[in-house]
Amino acid sequence: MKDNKLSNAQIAWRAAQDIADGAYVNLGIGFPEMVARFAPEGREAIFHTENGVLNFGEAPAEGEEDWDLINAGKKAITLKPGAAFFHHADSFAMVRGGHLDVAILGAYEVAETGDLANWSTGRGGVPAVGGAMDLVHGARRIAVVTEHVTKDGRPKLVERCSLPLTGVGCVTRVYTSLAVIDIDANRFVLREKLAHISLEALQALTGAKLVIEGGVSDLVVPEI
Amino acid sequence: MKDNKLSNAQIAWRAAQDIADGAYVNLGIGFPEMVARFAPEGREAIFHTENGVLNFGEAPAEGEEDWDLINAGKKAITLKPGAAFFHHADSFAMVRGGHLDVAILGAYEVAETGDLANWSTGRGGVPAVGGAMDLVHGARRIAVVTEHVTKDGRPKLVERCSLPLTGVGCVTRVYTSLAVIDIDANRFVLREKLAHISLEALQALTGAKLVIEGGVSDLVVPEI
Amino acid sequence: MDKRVADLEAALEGVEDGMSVMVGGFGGSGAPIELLHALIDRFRATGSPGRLTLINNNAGNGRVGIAAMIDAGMVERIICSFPRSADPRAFTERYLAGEIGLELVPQGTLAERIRAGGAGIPAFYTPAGLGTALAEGKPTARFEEKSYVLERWLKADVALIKAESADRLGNLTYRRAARNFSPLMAMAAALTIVQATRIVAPGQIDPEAVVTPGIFVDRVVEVPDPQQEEALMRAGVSH
Amino acid sequence: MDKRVADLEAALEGVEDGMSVMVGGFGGSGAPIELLHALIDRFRATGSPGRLTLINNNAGNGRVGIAAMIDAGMVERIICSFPRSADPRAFTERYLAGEIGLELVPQGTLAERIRAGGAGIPAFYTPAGLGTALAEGKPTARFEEKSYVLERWLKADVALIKAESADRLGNLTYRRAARNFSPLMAMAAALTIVQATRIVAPGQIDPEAVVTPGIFVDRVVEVPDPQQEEALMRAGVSH
Repeated sequence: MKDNKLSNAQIAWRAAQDIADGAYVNLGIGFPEMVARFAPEGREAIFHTENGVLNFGEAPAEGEEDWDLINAGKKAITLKPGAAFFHHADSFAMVRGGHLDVAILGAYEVAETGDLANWSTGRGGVPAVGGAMDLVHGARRIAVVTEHVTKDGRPKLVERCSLPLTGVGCVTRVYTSLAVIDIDANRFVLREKLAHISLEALQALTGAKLVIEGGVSDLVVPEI
Repeated sequence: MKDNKLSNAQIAWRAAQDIADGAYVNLGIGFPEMVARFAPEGREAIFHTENGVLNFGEAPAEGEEDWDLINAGKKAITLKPGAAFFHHADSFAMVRGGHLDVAILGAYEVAETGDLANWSTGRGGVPAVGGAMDLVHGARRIAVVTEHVTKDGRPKLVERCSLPLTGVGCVTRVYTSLAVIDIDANRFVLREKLAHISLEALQALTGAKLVIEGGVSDLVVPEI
Repeated sequence: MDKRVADLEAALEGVEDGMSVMVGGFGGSGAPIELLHALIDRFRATGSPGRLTLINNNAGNGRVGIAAMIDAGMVERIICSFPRSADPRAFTERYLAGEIGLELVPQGTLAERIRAGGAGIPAFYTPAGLGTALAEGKPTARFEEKSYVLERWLKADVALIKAESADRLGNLTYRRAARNFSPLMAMAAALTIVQATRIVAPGQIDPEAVVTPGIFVDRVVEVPDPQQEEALMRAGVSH
Repeated sequence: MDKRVADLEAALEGVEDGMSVMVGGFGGSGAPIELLHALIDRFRATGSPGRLTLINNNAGNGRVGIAAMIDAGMVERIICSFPRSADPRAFTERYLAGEIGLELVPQGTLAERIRAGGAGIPAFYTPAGLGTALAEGKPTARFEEKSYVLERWLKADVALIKAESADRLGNLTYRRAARNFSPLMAMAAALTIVQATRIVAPGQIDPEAVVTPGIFVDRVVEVPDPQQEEALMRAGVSH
């Protein structure tokens, strides 16, 4: 464990442990895509990508890419047996219609109300939203994987988001580099934290009150 | 010509003469289905049926039916080369989205306003609507094929429909057993009539004023 | 992940009194006769499931399938576009006696309402039915000088679907015009139960040719040589 | 009925200044590069078509395809969900300079608005965007205790589509994930122009496997061995 916090891969590993056998899963562009690598032994998840593929697998070897076979992040993928192609309206019917079991997304900020901000830094530049605003209202469970604080040390878990919202009251679990936190009745409920961090230290890095309810477990992940 | 009026087949023949080469056409259940038999030489129309087939052909020989290959009237059909199957939402996207060139439907009553009544006799019994209410708002041109009067001699072309409406202001041409009539600016404009019927006699069999505009041609059809 | 079940009884587990049941098919094409008849057999043996709301384009024909369910007294209400058929006795008699409810919906609106249910679209505007008895009491709105009727999504507790090929992940193809409402209903039901003429290994269905991706399917039971409603009708079969 | 045309120029006839143009593809997969480049060539030679509104999921990448159209100065406005890419210079520079308009639409809403345009649904409700800047000013309504945003259909004057197989009637299949928005755009444009990797005889495409039925297609031009945007990008090609 570097810098006394989880790496992105370790956060992704932890999130993967909560994916049930047979789940249909959408992973956000970038770091959330790593979750697919850590599906627990004996469980089969089926991954969905917005651009019209169900049941894709690992990236192909370099030089073996088929650029008509990509994911929402425009990265080359491969197919597993039993894959299916479909157009964008059908793909978002899956999303909006509540057919995905879980979507695991990145975040700029998450509020204790479950609000998510992950599409605009609000600083000008070119805005881009992609499928995030559909996903947050579609999947049965919306989880976030994220650093616990920003690069300059400010909390990413806050009382109210300061950045433009992606969705209101949608996130129910956050996997951070320090803890696993549920969002329940507009509160951050701490479920797991790294053993070496005190509650007080964790609270100091969090922009809203951490509620303890029924005990806090150690957040334990393998070296990856 | 029996009884000095056109047979259903002859009405269908006349309607078929107005179908352009390359037209996409939906034919109502029952007598309108006969239109498909009379496509003029050298013109290729493509027929659509609501239950998810484009480019179907004639009925198969008896005993050769495949009951998974039927039209909206539940009659067995065959496929032409270049046919396509699709589900009901896509089928009515074709209808509602304005992709059909013409729909040719039956009628209980047609009003000079273009209103059509063809789904309910209003007399109790079991009502049934099928795809008619979608078709009247979808196809670029809605034509009606019908007897000029009911079996008991009452006009089917009227000022205002007395039966429950299928659609408001949708019909633009009516092919009857006696005449061809356009509906334009809430008027019945007579275009063709059987030569042996006087204008006065035709008007007497019609429940709204017949307007003459630019001349009336003889309605001429082959013996079929 | 394996959505295959051993037999029709296992496939139909959890279909209970008072449920809404979408039934694939347009007339006899695509009607899942074996699933329907197994449900009738259960009703006759146990008295359940009864008081069902059926959603189908039609309301049965002859003495098999949906008509046989009506005859058996399992059906409280039907949502359909066209309750007439070659032999509509089962529905007609009960309807005229006031013993069965009917919600008549224009066919394209029925299809779109079911798709909307599956696609998470709670309501949409359509021109169909405007100014007619079937749109009475429904909100309307004008867009670009044309009026439209607001229609609501339609979902169901269960969908009973007949497919041609299926794999254990629930990917489906259909046979010819037997496709009709089935791919939409598979999306719109909480529990989608499929009888497939053949079950193949994953990968045996070309990913380009999958019509219903497995995400919409809960259970698959193999029924080789399925019965065809129209053929049963013509043979005078009663169930 | 024969929708085949001889070459790209004939295919693109009637694409004029100020039109709205839907362009199939998601990133490089499905991008109709040859149609786009032929349009750029015409613009360079004749100064037309300019002032275009492009509708695509993205806003171009590198110096080819949509990015090259922007570079050429043909594009007035883009409607898309994700105008970022590996090399978004063409769009970004013009956007930050205020020289190109942007309507940002959530991806599922973009897809559904295009489908609605093709399906004759003038407006529908979706949860996407609720309570965010992208739904500001849009009507909302509550259904079963949940709020939704009203979104309008999206149509276009022209759709430019890349297909895998086509026949003279316009029936289409696509290649793998290159399908994406193309079947929807084919429905929603007044003039749908297709470049197909191969044109086959009617009947050669299995009626069960047709993805876009010919009714949605106006013209088909054969472009064997089409270029792939991602590959061009990586090779550093500029058009």
